[in-house]
Amino acid sequence: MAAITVRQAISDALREEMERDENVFILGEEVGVWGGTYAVTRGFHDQFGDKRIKDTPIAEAAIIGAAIGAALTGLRPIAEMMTINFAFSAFDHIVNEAPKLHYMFGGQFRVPMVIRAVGGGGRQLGATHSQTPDVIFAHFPGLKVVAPATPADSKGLLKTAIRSDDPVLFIEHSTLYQWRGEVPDGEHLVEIGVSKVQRPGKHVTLVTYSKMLQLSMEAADQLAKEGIEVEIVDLRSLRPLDMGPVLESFKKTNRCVIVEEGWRSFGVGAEVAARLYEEAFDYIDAPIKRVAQKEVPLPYNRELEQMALPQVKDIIAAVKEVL
Amino acid sequence: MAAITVRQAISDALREEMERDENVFILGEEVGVWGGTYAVTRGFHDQFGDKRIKDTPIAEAAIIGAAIGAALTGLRPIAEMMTINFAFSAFDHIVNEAPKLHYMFGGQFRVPMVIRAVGGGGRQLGATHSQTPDVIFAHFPGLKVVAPATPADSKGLLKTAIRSDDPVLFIEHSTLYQWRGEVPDGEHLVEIGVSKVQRPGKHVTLVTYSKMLQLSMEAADQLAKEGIEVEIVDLRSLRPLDMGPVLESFKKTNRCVIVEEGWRSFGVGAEVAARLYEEAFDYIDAPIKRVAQKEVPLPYNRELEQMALPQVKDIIAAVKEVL
Amino acid sequence: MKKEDYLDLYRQMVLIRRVEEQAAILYQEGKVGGFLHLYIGQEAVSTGLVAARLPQDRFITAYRDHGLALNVGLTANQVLAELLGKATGMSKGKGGSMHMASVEHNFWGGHAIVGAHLPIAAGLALGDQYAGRDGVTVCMFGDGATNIGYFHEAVNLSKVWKLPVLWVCENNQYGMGTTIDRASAVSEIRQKAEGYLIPNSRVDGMDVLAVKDAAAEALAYVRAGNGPYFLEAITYRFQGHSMGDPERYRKPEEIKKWQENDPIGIFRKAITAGKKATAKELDAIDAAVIEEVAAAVKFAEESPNPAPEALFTDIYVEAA
Amino acid sequence: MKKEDYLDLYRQMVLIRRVEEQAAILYQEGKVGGFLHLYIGQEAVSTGLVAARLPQDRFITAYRDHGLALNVGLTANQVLAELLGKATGMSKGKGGSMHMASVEHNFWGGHAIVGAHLPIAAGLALGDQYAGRDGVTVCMFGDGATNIGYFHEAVNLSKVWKLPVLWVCENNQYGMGTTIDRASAVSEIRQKAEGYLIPNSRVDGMDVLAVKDAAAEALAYVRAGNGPYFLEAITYRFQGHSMGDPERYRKPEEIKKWQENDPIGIFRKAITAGKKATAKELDAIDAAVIEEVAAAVKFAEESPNPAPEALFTDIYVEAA
Ligand SMILES: Cc1ncc(C[n+]2csc(CCOP(=O)(O)OP(=O)(O)O)c2C)c(N)n1
Ligand SMILES: Cc1ncc(C[n+]2csc(CCOP(=O)(O)OP(=O)(O)O)c2C)c(N)n1
Ligand SMILES: [Mg+2]
Ligand SMILES: [Mg+2]
Repeated sequence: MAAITVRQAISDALREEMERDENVFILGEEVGVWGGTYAVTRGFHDQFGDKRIKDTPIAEAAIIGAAIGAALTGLRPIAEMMTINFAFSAFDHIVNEAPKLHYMFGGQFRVPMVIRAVGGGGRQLGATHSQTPDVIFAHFPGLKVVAPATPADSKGLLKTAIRSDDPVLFIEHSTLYQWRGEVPDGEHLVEIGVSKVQRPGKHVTLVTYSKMLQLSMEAADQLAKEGIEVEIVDLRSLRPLDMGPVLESFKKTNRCVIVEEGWRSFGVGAEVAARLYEEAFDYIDAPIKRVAQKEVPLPYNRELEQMALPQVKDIIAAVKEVL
Repeated sequence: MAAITVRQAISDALREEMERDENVFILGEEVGVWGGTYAVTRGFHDQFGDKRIKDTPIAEAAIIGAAIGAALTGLRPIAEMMTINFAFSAFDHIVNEAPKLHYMFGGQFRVPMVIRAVGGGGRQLGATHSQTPDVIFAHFPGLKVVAPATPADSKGLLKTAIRSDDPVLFIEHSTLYQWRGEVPDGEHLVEIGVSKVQRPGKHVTLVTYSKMLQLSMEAADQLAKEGIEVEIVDLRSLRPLDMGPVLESFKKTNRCVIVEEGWRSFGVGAEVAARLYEEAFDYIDAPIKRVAQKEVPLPYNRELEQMALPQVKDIIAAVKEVL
Repeated sequence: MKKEDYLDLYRQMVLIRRVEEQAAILYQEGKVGGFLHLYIGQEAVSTGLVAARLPQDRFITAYRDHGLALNVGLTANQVLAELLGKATGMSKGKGGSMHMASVEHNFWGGHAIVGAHLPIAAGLALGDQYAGRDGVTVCMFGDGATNIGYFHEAVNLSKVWKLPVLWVCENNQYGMGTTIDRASAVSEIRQKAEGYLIPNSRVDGMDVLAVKDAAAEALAYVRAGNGPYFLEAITYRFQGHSMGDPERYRKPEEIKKWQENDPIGIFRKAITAGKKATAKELDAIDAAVIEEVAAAVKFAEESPNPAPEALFTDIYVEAA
Repeated sequence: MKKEDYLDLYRQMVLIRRVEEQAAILYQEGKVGGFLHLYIGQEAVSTGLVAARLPQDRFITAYRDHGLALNVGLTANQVLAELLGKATGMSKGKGGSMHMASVEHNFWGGHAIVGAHLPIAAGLALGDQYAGRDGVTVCMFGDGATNIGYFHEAVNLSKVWKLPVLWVCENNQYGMGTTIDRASAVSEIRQKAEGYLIPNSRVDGMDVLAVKDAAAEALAYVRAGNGPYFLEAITYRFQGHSMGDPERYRKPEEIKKWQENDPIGIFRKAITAGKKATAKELDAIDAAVIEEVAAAVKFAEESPNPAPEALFTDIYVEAA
């Protein structure tokens, strides 16, 4: 086991799968000569050449559309959306084409493709470039939506996504690339649609995913010093959404906080809370709390932006409220 | 008070506002010579001419983008998306431009525009054309999202939306146009962001909106025969979401069913349920039930499609379960 | 072209016509749901294109897809069964009129979002280029579709990557009720190809042999590795945009004028005038097609609906 | 052009250069966040365009917007304060580098989604057309932006509706690290206008007077009610795409070659050679600008952050 960054883990997954399967290729803006705007595909163009590392025009719908078409012919494209905000410019292809073709044509078509999209706020990029709109993609059946946090999960889930015969939206977080953690040596695959306890505890169940796992871990560390043991369940996938480990934990702790980076209204937390109430009604000791982004377009100014984003202190406060 | 159809109510609202204010104009596909694909703007082209009833190319992003630009100059465009599914082809402009400009430029810009979009399933249009994705639009602060059901609300809310200085997404339902109901004579305005009790009752609170109000009313009629009195709260707006009347009703009935046409996961019902639990935890007598669409791309075959959509019998069953 | 080929093309066009006439009746009887866009009047375009293809050439089109479906080899049974939403339809009743396809026949749909299939077509062509196969992807779309962004992104990409695509615009003069000049900067659609410096031409879309020849030439150009080609076929739909179209936007005289230019009539005349076959032989085909279609209607009507479980199959390849 | 006009244009270009040099320093000091796209090298384009405008002409551009902001009359104070996210910035610190605008100066932003502002520009022009005003909307965008669907939809619409828009492509040869020929079907971008039969021309974007003249001619054409015009300005950015660009995609020699073509140097030479002003007078401007910018940096640094309440203001015009 080596401790590597999320960036390295994603890069390794891509390279390993490309080396393993000739049908895997990457297309997107600046994935080639530039080496990826987040340096994830640095060196790939030299190694794999123009055929398999395809720089594209700035044309998001064409990127996703071309990936869909190539997937129909049996290739396994990995289409990169430089940021998830630009996925709005390919929205029809992402939610209305890729996830529907298999069903709509009675199972004839297969769309084995991955869309990598980088989301998240906190970099002062302003309202159009800072969103965490993961939930809206998770609303569409036919799409799989994965949003891991740790290097191990990033690697294992991306490799599985590439091998999946279904379209998978793989959401990365722009401020998680430097996060370091252990990744098992050798072939490492993680199943899509399986939540995971990332930190055991007994007083409160904290449900989260992506970047907010990092903040939640920090909050849990601080709370531990006060004797509060938080059990953290990382959803890792939003569709399919695996409530198993969440319910199991909740039935033990009877208290829950859900932490997400995106806006609160109609967010991920709403669904998780609703399901908990539906499926574990008799186990609730206190109203479930949601920690989420303030409902404003994210401002440029750093202080305002940080005010809008969930902070460690907000998580700590929420945990204490449910206790 | 005259009983008119939803179609007539919407048409009246448009005509009255266009007659009242020269700056109001309509643009969209087939709104002019054709008279609107749902015949809502029949006769408008003759009355108002090319300048104010603008047929557009099939170019959804240009329709919304041009409306935004025109709104910035002080006009009050009403942009029509022939169906809400096509709004995916203008998604960036709808969620990432219109709702952000006012904030992002420090209040300098104003975007007084309405986007009319027709949603809903049940017409065998297949997976790409049958969606009820209202919830994903409601996720974005800066946008107002309105989805009325009755003729009176359709008229009153559309008129208010046209006069609003903010961008409003006005969602219609393709199978509601023939619904008939009383509309107050004279100027009739309904405030955006105010939920309404559409039917009083005391045993169960039923929260719904748009098309599902119609089915819920029918369910309530049937339940009334068994002595079950359902109180129906119509959200009418999804953003801002007014929980006031919902909470008030719930504190009385202590039981709740939420009915929406769209997919269940990450749907409107999740948010309503989460808020109820947050804000009225002590009033809950039974787990809240959600009635929603089965999580499949809508199939063409009529029987399958109806299986996937919420039915009156599903609503009745859910109400009985919470009792 | 041999005699059989003439007869075959004629038969295909008549088959499309008769199937769609039945479809219209079934729609009026309330048995076909959703939108039904008829191809009547445009039969020469898809028929001519398919006549020029090699088996490795992929086809993809918009929602006005029954003609192409029949040309590539799907049966009247499969088409009509799909229209009735039956389990025996080629999309198992889940797709309907707008979503016909057959992987077996290298026919990739039937797509209902205007223009959205053009980037997908670019991807199909990319698949062949990547694998070193010599197939060409033939992508058909309407004049109205050339105004949406997808058109631009896909066509541009095809040129940059030198993709083996034959872009075919079926210019039937209208996008729903909107004439070209009210929606497009240029009414000669092939002018748009000039913006990408893609070679292009126009062909009479009412003349099946002209289409076939133009397509053969264009396919050869693309197959030779020259990158995309843009073909504009001038045609006309005799029926409304879809069933129920009030057709307030055009005059009956205009329709009548075009109907005198019926692609089937023209071809029939050409065959008999050129002595490729006799009127009697063509009549025999007419009669056979009528029988075939009647049988297909019966087949479709008697076919079972999908089982209720079908609602939940084929959402994912890998069950969650 | 009078002497003051020469001096004014010169001053504007120098001001842009100096403000951006300071911006780069402030970025390196960690005081500017987000993305910072410098306009250095391209100053002649926005300066020449603005020099040709009438007050009723609207401007709109992409995220590389500091130059235009200063040209239309925003102060160095306002620009630098916005970069530091201060309440005194023209967008109150909420917009940042990519979102400068000033309704007062008929400057409609600063837009960060590539190409998304082109349909908005069409709408601005529609607003003037609707009201019967004679203003022209000048919409600037990069070469890379001409590959996205928004470009196509907006340009097509402008022709169909004969909108008063001047489309200006700043062809700086790259979209981030991608050269034109690797992203666009045509490297002469104005060829794309041929697809819409929109009149078009190319101009040397390093020569402010050439830009001004071309813009004046184009604006007159559009103002006369002829519909849109397409102008391509050939230019080059001397810095990376944004701060932190590793610039692996181009060679230092190429940059050097273009730097010899510095728009400010060229104009300075033209002024002195043409005896429009003396070197001394220009030096005085240089010195004054340096002082002005230094003061602006101080102003920006000393300006207050937005109040915390600002987080929740201006989400809606009408409070919910
Ligand atoms: C993105 C999108 N916008 C609007 C529609 C509705 N619509 C369906 S067909 C059509 C007209 C298309 O015209 P054209 O491309 O010329 O094809 P034709 O119907 O003439 O064959 C429209 C507007 C749609 N399906 N998709
Ligand atoms: C829709 C979208 N896709 C991608 C990006 C990321 N991006 C920002 S600028 C840029 C390059 C634009 O190039 P060009 O239009 O030539 O303008 P230049 O930067 O050269 O001025 C890219 C890809 C974006 N902002 N929006
Ligand atoms: Mg057409
Ligand atoms: Mg550029």
